[in-house]
Amino acid sequence: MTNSPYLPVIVLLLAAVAFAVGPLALAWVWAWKFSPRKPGPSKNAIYECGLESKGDAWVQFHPGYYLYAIIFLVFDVEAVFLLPFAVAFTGLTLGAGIAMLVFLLLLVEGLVWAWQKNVLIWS
Amino acid sequence: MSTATEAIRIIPKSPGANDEGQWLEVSMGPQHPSTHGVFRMDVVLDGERIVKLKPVFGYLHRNHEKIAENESYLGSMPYTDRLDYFCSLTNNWAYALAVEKLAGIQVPERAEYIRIITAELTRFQNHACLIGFLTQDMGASGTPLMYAFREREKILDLFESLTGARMMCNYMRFGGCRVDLPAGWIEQARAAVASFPRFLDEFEQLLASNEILMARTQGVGVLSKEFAVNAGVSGPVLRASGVNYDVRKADKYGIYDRFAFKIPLGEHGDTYDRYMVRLLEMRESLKILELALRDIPAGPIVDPKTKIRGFRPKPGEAYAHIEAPKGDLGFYLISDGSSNPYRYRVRPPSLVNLTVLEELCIGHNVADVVVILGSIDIVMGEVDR
Amino acid sequence: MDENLKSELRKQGIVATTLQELYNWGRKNSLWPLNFGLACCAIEMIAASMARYDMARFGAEVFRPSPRQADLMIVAGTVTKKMAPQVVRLYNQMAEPKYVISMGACAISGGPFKQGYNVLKGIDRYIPVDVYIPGCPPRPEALIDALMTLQKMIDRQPLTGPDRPRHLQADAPSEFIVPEFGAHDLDPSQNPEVWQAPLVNISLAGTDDAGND
Amino acid sequence: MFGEGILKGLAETARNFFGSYVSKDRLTTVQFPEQRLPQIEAARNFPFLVYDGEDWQQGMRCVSCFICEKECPPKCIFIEKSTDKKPDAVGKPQFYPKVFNIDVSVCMSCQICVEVCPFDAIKMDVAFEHSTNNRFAGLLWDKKELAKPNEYYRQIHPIEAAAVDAALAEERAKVAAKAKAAADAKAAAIAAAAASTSVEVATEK
Amino acid sequence: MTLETIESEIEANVPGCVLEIVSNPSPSGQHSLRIDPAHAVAIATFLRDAEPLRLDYCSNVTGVDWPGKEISEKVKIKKLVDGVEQEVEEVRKTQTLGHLEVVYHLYSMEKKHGPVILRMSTEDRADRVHLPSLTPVWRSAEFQEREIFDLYGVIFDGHPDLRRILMWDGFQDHPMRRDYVEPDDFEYEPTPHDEVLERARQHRTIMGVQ
Repeated sequence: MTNSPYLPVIVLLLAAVAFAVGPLALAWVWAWKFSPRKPGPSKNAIYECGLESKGDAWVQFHPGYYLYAIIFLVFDVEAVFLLPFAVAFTGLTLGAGIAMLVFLLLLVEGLVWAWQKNVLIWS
Repeated sequence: MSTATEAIRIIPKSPGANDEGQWLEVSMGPQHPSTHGVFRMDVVLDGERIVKLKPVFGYLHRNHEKIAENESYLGSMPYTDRLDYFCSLTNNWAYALAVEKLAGIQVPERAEYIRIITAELTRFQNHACLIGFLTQDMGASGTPLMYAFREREKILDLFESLTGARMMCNYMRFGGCRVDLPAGWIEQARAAVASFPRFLDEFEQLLASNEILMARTQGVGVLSKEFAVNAGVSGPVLRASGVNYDVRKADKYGIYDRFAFKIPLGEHGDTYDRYMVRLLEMRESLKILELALRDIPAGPIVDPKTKIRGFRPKPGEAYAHIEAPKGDLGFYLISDGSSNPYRYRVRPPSLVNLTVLEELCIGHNVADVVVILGSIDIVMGEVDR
Repeated sequence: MDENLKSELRKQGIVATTLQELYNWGRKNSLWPLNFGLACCAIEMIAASMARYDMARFGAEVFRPSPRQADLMIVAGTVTKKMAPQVVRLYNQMAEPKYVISMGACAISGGPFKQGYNVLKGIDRYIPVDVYIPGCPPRPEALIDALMTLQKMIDRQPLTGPDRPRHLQADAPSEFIVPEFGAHDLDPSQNPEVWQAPLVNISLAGTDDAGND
Repeated sequence: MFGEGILKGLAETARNFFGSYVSKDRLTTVQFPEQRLPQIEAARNFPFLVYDGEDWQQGMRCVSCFICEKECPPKCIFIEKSTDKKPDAVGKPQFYPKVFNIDVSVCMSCQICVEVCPFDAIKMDVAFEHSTNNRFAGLLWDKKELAKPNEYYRQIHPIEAAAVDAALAEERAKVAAKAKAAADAKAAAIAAAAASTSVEVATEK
Repeated sequence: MTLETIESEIEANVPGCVLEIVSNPSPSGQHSLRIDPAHAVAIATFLRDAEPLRLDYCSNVTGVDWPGKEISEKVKIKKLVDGVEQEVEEVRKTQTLGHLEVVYHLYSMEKKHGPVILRMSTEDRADRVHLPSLTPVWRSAEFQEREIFDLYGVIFDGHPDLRRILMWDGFQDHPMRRDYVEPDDFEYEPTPHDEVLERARQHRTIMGVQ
């Protein structure tokens, strides 16, 4: 395994994963060794201000919420696309900038249309 | 099975009626950060909007009236502290007023002044705490409440040096007060009252013109004048709807007619008016306090004829009510000549004010219910008695 | 690892401690109370968390509304019979390790409202209580003093061995029966697992006050 | 401007934040265990029984008249009267309580027992650190735990204690005067009797 | 506005109502007006809307329990005592039929005048405990009437939502009545008094502890 260019990336990746998973594993080992699990019917019941919760929460919601979530999702994914662009921003030519601008404007135009259709405000 | 009220079950509406979703029934139950104690509301929600709201009480029903029937008249006085546990001195005063009306006891001049001073201090700290809790319900977690409790501690120090306890004063007796003002108390009280306007300005600058507060409270929970009067709402909630009724002016109990103070009235009757009326009432209380602290006379503080033990009023009944910080607090006593009252009834302003909660909340979002409930200012010790 | 060796090391800037001390030190300094006020004592609890008495100095000012994230239940106020099932259900729904402070006369024994028909005569009928604070209401400093007592108790809890705390013992129950609403009273009216009252109450047994029987 | 109200609020909190470094009254926290609030004269928490002199059994002022037990609203005082008598605070032989229990887990610290006690035998204490994990033994205080000396009472409620001591001293003086008057009367009677017997002796001789 | 003028005005406007002034011996001088349940709603709407009164604010609604009293009076009756007609004095105990009573305190927010007190009572305490509800007239009576139903057992006809308000729904008896017996959950009583002291002593003997 000569030092291929990706070696530092893999090492960093492993270190990051270890850094994240390590304490969790330690806590899990501790819980397994010292504090026993004691699940129970009342403990696992749904918490509703001290009462037993009646009925179920799987209820059909007003479609307004669904649209709200979709629009958020769109802009969330857009932010993910912006990330690599932002990192390599200095080395790019003007054309790349314009392409990204077109991408942004397309989405903003979508938002303006939705806003104008009053999707975000309901009675 | 401890089911909630069976009145409202999940009512699955036919989906597609007008593309509304199903209704969800949830209970903002006894243990809830925003219900100011153990108060429960069974709420039917259509998404975020309130469709139906049934309040459920009784989680703090401590049988105060049944216990009072087996206690002597004096024995019930410390229990009245625990009715509205923010304003123990106004509860004491209302109970003492009812017994004085029942037995026809006169109260000396100095005791009347002390009663007014303690009542207005109680009103001030109650309104300050309420505004703190109201803004906390709106999301300003802690800051205004810290300011309010800082001033409340000053007033509680005054109560502790006068009556011995911070919250449970047990201070009024039938015919006056239990113990005279200790040396230096009046100066301490004057210093505290002098520092309150600065606090009120700070409070107002912190909150009154805050856009978030205005957006969350203006036009929310509008209470019309006629409905307020018919539903027996009393106190700042009523005056925020524009009804000019304050028991201090209407009933002229105590010596309130000697002090010139105005009654703030609101026009729209929404949550912002209820908030502003309380701020203005605090300023009026300060005016009364300055006048009362300035010309309090010397003299006896209790009518010497009244006996503490073995107090047996003649058979008969009496009803007396005062302007407590939360509303029209009344005591109705029926005596049969023995040392225990035959019937001891407390008219709770918080319980009656809650009559309007459903009408105010329907159509609003869940977050507004929290703010409307906060602006009605209920305390569970008085609601459930 | 005796004391003076530890203090010597500490002077050099080295902290020598055992796993148990570290575990207890972490637990006791981050007791998150459940946002659960019943009556007048709740106002003194709020006053204790405000600027003047400041419970934040003991790590206990984060009042979690949901029992899932709380590990200390301060029962502050009168527990009525209508509220008792809710209190026990909330206690059951709290994650282990969970502690209970019974604040105020009403939570300990029904207090001044003991003669009421709807008042539970003390919450230790249904759930185990760690610290009792008498007073009606106890001063905010008394609540902070009780918090310090609880912290001292937590500090002494061993991790292994027979007298390790409830949450480390597999057989110790972490759930207790939730009373039902009966026709005249709660049934069962108390939980014998938790509530063992001394049948001979001391004042009737006629012991002379100097202690000799 | 839209955010103007919020900015004014932030300015207010900023003033309080920086002010707390400068002015004392903006820094209100009392570090409880180390720093304590000044003791307020009239503060009250739980009752205690006052005794004069050293021996708490003999010096106790309570004469077990049961008034406080009857008047206590939550009924948390339990007294059993003794059979023999002992001199009370003023010197008159009175009963004393064989058992005097206060169930502190019920007491609502309303000080009605202090108000109705005719012998100033029970007063309100200021100590509040009573948190315990044992409810039955820790919170039922018997006579021994309740008894506290008069010096302690004078230390926690100075003004009130001075008034009570003055009244008691005056009462003791009155009883002493009455006792002296009774003693003089008896002495006079004895002298008179002695004088009459000596007269007879004189007449017989 | 003395109670007599109010009574005469009501009699003038509400035909066929039976009114009676109940005097109040205490120095508070708050006499009350007993109205008959049949015309209660009519009287209430009149009091609320009549111009000089305008009692638009029903401040307080109270339930009171008057259990039946045992009246023993001496009665001279002729009885045959060993064959001879004699006048014998006999004490006869009659149990009067108790009743539940509801008291309304009315104020006027417009005219700002003091309490006008109405009283209504049921026939007896057992089954005929129906009274007309005044919630349609004054909405403030809604929760307070529900409380009287919960704690005293008076059934209000015409009440929009008559349920228990303070006790839990499955609770059977009405605890504020004078003859309510609490469930005997005797338990550890460190400072027992009078009847609790008796129960404590019984339990000590049962447990064989002395």
